[in-house]
Amino acid sequence: MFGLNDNCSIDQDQEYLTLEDYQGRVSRWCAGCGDNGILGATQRLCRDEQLPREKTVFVSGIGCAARFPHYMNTYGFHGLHGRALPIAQGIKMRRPDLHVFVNMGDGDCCSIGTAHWIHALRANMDLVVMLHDNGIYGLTKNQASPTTPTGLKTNTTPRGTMLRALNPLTVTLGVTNASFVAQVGEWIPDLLFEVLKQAFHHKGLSFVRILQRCPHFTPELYNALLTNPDNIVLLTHEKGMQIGETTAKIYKRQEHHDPSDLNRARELAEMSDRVPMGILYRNEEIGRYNEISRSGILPTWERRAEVLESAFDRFGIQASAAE
Amino acid sequence: MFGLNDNCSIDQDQEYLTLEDYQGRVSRWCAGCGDNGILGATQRLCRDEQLPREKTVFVSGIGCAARFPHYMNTYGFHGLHGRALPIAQGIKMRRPDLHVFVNMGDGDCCSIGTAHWIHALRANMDLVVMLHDNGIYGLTKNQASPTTPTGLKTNTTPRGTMLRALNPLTVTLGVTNASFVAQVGEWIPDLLFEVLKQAFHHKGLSFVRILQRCPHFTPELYNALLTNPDNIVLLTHEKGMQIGETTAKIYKRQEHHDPSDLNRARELAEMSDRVPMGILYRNEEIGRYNEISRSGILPTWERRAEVLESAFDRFGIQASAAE
Amino acid sequence: MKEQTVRVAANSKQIIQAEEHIIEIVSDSGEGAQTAGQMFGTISAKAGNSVWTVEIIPAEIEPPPRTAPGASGNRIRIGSFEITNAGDDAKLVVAFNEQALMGGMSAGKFESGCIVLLESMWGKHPNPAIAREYAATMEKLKQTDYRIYEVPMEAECLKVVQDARRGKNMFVVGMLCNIYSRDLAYAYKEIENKFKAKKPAMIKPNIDLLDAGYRWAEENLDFRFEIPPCPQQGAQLVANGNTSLALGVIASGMEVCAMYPITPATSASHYLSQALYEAGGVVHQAEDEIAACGFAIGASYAGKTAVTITSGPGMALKTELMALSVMAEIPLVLVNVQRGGPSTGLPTKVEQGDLLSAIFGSPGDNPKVVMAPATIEDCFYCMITARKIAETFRTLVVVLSDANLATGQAAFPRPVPQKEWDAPPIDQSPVPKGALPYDWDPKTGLSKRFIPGQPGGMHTLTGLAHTRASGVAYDPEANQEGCVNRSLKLAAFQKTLKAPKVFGDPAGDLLIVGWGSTKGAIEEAVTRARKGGLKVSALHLTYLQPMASGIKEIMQQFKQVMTVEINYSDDPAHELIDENNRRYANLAWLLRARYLIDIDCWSNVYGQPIKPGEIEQMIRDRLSARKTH
Amino acid sequence: MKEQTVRVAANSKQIIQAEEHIIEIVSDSGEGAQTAGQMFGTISAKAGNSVWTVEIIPAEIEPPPRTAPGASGNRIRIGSFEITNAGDDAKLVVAFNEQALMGGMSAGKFESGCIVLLESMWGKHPNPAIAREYAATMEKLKQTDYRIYEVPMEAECLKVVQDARRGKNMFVVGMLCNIYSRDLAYAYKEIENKFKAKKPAMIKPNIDLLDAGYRWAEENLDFRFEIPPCPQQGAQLVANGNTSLALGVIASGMEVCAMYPITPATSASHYLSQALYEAGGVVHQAEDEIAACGFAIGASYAGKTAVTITSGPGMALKTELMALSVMAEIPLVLVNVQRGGPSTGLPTKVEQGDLLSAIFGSPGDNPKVVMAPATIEDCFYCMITARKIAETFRTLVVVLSDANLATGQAAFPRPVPQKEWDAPPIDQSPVPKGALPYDWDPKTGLSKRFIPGQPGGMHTLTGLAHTRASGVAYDPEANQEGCVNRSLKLAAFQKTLKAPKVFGDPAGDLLIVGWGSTKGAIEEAVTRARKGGLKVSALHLTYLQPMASGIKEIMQQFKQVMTVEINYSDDPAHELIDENNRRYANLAWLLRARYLIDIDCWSNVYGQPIKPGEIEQMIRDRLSARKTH
Ligand SMILES: Cc1ncc(C[n+]2csc(CCOP(=O)(O)OP(=O)(O)O)c2C)c(N)n1
Ligand SMILES: Cc1ncc(C[n+]2csc(CCOP(=O)(O)OP(=O)(O)O)c2C)c(N)n1
Ligand code: SF4
Ligand code: SF4
Ligand SMILES: [Mg+2]
Ligand SMILES: [Mg+2]
Repeated sequence: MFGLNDNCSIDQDQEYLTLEDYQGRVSRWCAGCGDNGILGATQRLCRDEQLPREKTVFVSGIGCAARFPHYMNTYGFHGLHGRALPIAQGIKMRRPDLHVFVNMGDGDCCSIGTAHWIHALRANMDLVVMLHDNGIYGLTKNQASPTTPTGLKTNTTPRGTMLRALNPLTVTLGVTNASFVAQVGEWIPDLLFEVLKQAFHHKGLSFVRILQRCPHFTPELYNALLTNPDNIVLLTHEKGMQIGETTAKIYKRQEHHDPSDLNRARELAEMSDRVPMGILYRNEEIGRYNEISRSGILPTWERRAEVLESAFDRFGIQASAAE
Repeated sequence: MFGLNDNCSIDQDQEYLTLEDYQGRVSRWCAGCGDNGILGATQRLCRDEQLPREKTVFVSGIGCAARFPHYMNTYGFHGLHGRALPIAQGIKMRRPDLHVFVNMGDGDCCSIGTAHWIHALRANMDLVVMLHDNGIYGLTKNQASPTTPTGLKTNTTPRGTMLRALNPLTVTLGVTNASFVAQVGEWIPDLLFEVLKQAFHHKGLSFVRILQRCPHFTPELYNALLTNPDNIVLLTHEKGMQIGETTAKIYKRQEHHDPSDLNRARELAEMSDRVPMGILYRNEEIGRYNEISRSGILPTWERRAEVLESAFDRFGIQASAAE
Repeated sequence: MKEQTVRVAANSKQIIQAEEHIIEIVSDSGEGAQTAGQMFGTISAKAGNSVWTVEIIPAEIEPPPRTAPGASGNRIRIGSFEITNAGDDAKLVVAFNEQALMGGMSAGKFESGCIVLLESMWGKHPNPAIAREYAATMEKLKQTDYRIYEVPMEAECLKVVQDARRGKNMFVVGMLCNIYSRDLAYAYKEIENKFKAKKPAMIKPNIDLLDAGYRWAEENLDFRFEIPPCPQQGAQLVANGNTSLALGVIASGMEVCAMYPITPATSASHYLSQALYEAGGVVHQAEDEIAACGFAIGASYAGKTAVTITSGPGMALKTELMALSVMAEIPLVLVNVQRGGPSTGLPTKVEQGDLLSAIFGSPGDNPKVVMAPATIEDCFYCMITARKIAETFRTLVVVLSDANLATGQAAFPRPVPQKEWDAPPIDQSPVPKGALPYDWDPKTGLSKRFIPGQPGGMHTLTGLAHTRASGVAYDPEANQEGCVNRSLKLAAFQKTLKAPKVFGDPAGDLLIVGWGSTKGAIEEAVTRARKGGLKVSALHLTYLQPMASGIKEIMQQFKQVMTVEINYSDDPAHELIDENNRRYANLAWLLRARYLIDIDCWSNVYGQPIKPGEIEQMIRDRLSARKTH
Repeated sequence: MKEQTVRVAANSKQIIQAEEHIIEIVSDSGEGAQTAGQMFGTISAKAGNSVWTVEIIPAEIEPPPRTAPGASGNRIRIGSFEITNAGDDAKLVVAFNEQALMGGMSAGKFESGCIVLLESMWGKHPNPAIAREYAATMEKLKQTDYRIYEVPMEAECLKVVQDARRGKNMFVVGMLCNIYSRDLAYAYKEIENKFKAKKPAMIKPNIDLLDAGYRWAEENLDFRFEIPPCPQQGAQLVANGNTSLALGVIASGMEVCAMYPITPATSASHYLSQALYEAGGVVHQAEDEIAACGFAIGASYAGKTAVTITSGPGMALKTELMALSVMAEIPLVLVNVQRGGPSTGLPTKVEQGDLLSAIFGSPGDNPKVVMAPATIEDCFYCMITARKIAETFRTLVVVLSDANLATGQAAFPRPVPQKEWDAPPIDQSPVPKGALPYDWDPKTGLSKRFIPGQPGGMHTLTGLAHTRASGVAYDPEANQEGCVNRSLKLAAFQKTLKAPKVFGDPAGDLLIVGWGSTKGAIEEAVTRARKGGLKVSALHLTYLQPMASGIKEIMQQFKQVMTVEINYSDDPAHELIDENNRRYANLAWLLRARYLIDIDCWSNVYGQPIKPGEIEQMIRDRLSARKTH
């Protein structure tokens, strides 16, 4: 398609790609950083789906999380702080053959990138978007992010943050055309993998908020969830996630939630005492901008020349005697 | 406060300000433009509240709507496209004595200004924010805005817009700390006035989406509401708006909606068949950033000198023999 | 360029011949003066004149009627020689009301002795305030040497149609056809074309109005002009600069245009929204300029070199992403249709004030190509060149058009589409083992990029300083190496440029250097001054960064060198201004720094195209001043 | 600056005197080399040395251990004369592992004959790979002329404490105290101060470690240095440039700082987050840099002149709002703590690459003041000046600091707070009838602004071209008038500037012009070269736009003029580079354009402070090259 040369696809099909094949540079995250778990789950997904590495692009902004693409052995675009989504959209727009993933930190996505976040949700292009939410600015060393919990002392809030943390789920669910909204903690590998898998198979933009531990700056952020699984509500449904037995044993609080129920999804997202994990909302019926905006016309030179000539005809004059 | 000179307040108190006193330059909007109605209602509010003109600031971005401040005889800040809210916040931050209003178009607020919109809601400073929603880019002549209804042909969408319009109400209601969310059509003057009045008296950021007619580019946008009042649901409540008799007669569909009910507010905002008007949500309990961030310390020179001297002591060295 | 009466017609009408004329039609917004102007321009072009039209656009959508800043309309320059710019003052004005007329008059846009055709109905307007305004204006007009003709346009139209407000403009076209001795058949054809498809019923009444205007002029005016046709030039297009540029985008093979609306750039995207779609591409209106630029960068990275079209404030917002495209060597074409600045400035007005910011705007070292079309025709071809440069040199190309080109409309030779203009298909061939994504050639700084889909080319692009393998650079050498190579590419590109040709003699007393849309006006002024015996020549630069070799040598052949630009520079005559603090015009600054020649500048920011007459006068003053000193 | 052995101690230790020394301490991140460096710097300062310390910061938070790019630490320069910069190569290195050592070594940071104190434990590490790495490094080190001392730091510490990783740094301070003949009492005091308040139990073990280090050095090293104290200078502060700048913000009377985190600017805001709050002000962390700038503009407009602090990529985002502040004449102070560019570039590294973008960054004509502190002390005072200029001239003032100043730490005279530094209270007096918000004085361009709250001053500020009444401008004259007046203000300000003083003789063979943080290094190099008989002087500019009068006259006294800058310029020796395409360093470009003098430049973008020795060498090469030609 689009004049792409598909010659090499046969070659690629023959070899089975292992986990190592998806590993890029050695990660330089802190020991114990939750980003490592997200990386692992993603590599597993790529392996299980046997994604052609040359057809896969990881796009990120700037931050600890945004180093992600360097650690994948695929194409990567480590762009500017806050700008991952417009770039990812630009990549996907004319290249439906590419699998495009987006990795952003909470500052990247929910602070400087807010406008793009909202509008990418609305455009609903086929992207898997991972929000690595560690509730802090990691790379720039400990400033409050929009998701930093109230009262946490950081370098820019030495007396503790004053505002309630922004809830990325309620914001996302408030955006028209949001079509896949999920939440998961990176410390639950099976759940993370399962959510990513469903996100990958969803047609449209899948937004996954991943609660990510930052042992360096916010070591206690998710303690309540880590120490007491009952603070987590697993969302299960025939139309949503099915939970494995072991996971189900640990996370006893579960809700049978139909992911097509937007109102309930919003209520779940709003809960203040417990944290939902799983798929809050899914709707495959919403149009994808990259698809619905296509003309179906092949952009060949012949076509271009035709359009030009007809425009030239329209704008053309030939000085002439009046007929 | 803050070294302000209050000498002249006595003078001001003596004269009663009339509607004309609040009128600035002659408006240059198109005939029939809904912005005129918003201007009128706002001037009425200023008059009724007898706002000191020199203590009142209207801040806007760029667009037809953003010309608003020029037409008020108060202070005004006609800034940059999309940037009204950060500027308004900066003005209010250290000047609690000022009444700060913000006027933005739908492009201004919901497209280029999206990040500021979300974060201003979260900061919840004491501002009255009016979204003049005409579903189009007026000033730049007929391009699609995020709120342009699906299928409308504009200069940048000659085959009609493809995405569902962004719903500013669901977005706003999804933002943590949003404390006052209302909607009204500018063609219902009494309702508009009443909503603005409640917005003005709300402590925190009051977000009012005003459906605004643009006879020049989107003459039919609100036809369904104009021709059939039954497409509108008036929200009434002891804790919300009380509706006048005449209005109540025209707008027969009403819902007794408690504005503290966030879940219901979101459901109302999501309605696809009818349009709610009135106060969807109100919560006076949410902290206001400009207030909760104050130290209570007076920024006098003496205080500054003290802070400096103590820092100098801390960083000071005096080359000396070791004691 | 003198006018002369060549004969007197039967009805004692003077028949005057002239080489050129400038006509201005002004009305309230919505009264159709723009359509009238465009139509009369086209009729004139078809009749064989060279034509340049400029829109007169108010700042608001429907500004208050009968006000000077609310005037809407068109200025049409027609001539028997090749017209390259909007020219000097108007010789004939048609005004739908006296306030619109006053706007142009106080802006000094009408020439002495100008013919004014003014709607007369306001004098008897039922609203006494209006009648008074009209009377007052007539008083003022009496103090001028304009030749005033009060025309009962409304009244005459009402004889033919019921609502005159919407038809008056056709009456005006009829008048103009008579005044300029046009064959009405051209006009009938235009009206037919306009209404044939959608409103055929409108053809008749419009033709009636046209005839009425023609008749009225024939019967009531004591003059008529003849502007002989210009030598034939084969097939021509009539388009404004933005349409031309949009067509160039399609011709260049670019498939993605990402934009956010902003005056005066937007109309290019309007045109593309349909045309690019039909060519299989897409126009993406992003949520803001930052997103538009990011989107374009994404598309370019994925192999579809994209264009992002904006104006000054939009370019300001793209500053950071522009640097990313430079740093990561992602081809990108950025069009800035300049308007008046700084800040929101003068959105609908002409300025060339963004040159230095295009070159130096982004923090850190940002070598990139900056070029400027000088004509409406250039607007077309520069897109093809820009895409090629962007891809060949893996670079950002900034194209600086302006409101003068964007809203000016003129004829140029119809291009013949060439397959070689087209973009090559996306390279999806496997990358040889061991090849690196930034394998800079030490001689040219060039390297071959890898595009997603190319097996074996996997790497992560980054805006951080990076190694040849696109890894994050940790050692000091890597950053220096990257900077050197990105800059070398510009030098390599510079070596491909040829010195521009001097217009006029290669040596003389004064060389005027210009860039962008002022070319036509400068060259016309130089031609006139040379005819007057002055030793002045002109040099016009298309490439502003880098600049071709040989420019210094050209400049050295002249006693004085100066730039003429539409941007701000301090007036050296002001008591506070001296050589230690004078702020120079954009290009003057660049030339001074590079060539160390004392290059002066003459520039202003009135938001108007510079008139050839003003430049000519400035040349005369300067060369005579020099003599007396 | 020769070292010399002044005596031999009882234990046959050489006691060597030197005028200055540079010490580098490197470890894995988290091992405390930074604290050790800071502490030893302070001890040295208190003992009377002049001191300059620089942080060595890895790009990641906890980069992989035992890697060159992961090294974290400190470089401390101590001397008997006034130290103004980080100096040349290190003479003594303490390395916690051999990989961290190798990083500095391959970057050429250590002087020939350098003393290396290297943790020896890795040689016997249970992981054979590590032991091998250590051995390999030892092999390489043998090929150098470094004097290697393997120090069993871990082992020695374990004799005193249980977990050596967190205490080794105190052992190192102890060693250094011995090596540099420091009285341990200073060190005890520092430890006490550090732990007294929060962890008093930690005092004892840390002092034990300190003693152990001291003892070990005394017993095992065959040398000791003495760096005689520097002449007393009264009360001093030790701070880095960002802290100094933050203190300057408070001293200036500014109450609002709006920012978005970005390296290397953020630490200034960190400091202010508490200190400004205590002074009754506020630091606002906005959602992005655009919002931060808008917030600051809002506060300034409302009478509280604000500062917004950022670095290159952040300034890029503020481009559009900067122009608004210029256009609407809202006072604003913007600090750009420059880092390596372009794009995300080298976030933690030194560069002075944003000068041209600060001046020319925004589209349209943007006259504004651009200044650069040259020393850590300047960082303090420039904030006071910047606020005053901003208010007096209703202008944007851009202050260009850089990573070199920001993370460098040195002593400077303790300022004495002056009430005249303070901001005046907000004017809330009634505005006289008929007064206009832009009542430009035709001589100076100055006008008095009206602040909300002032009765009678109601008007709407706009970024559109505007009239004196702040109405939207519709006529061509108004735009020109506004531009003229905004530019005149700059000329008026320029008249208040004094020409900078030449460092060295007022005439000679070579003048080196610099700006910003390179001052210390340039002047040190010039001093050395002059001692060597060369006729070289230096000129340092604080105001980059506008520039003081008199600079041309200064430059004309020298045979050659060149700039030394830490930003990119093309190497004229490259085969592709010639005078037609060479891209000059930032300041060189400005000077050439203004003064038309053939000003050369010597610059690079290694991300490092330029060393005085390098500059000295360059001076020698250049002046000898000149002779032979
Ligand atoms: C325009 C711009 N502003 C600011 C920065 C500095 N910066 C880099 S990463 C970052 C935030 C990191 O936080 P987050 O996005 O949450 O990612 P994390 O490091 O926590 O994974 C900031 C402010 C930048 N690189 N560019
Ligand atoms: C940075 C920037 N981008 C674009 C523009 C052009 N522009 C001016 S107003 C506007 C949108 C107007 O639409 P809206 O905000 O809905 O206001 P309306 O005119 O409909 O009231 C745009 C795109 C600008 N002035 N500045
Ligand atoms: S600072 Fe936090 S987020 Fe960043 S790498 Fe370390 S643990 Fe991970
Ligand atoms: S274009 Fe629309 S919004 Fe703008 S002034 Fe006219 S009617 Fe109002
Ligand atoms: Mg984070
Ligand atoms: Mg709108």
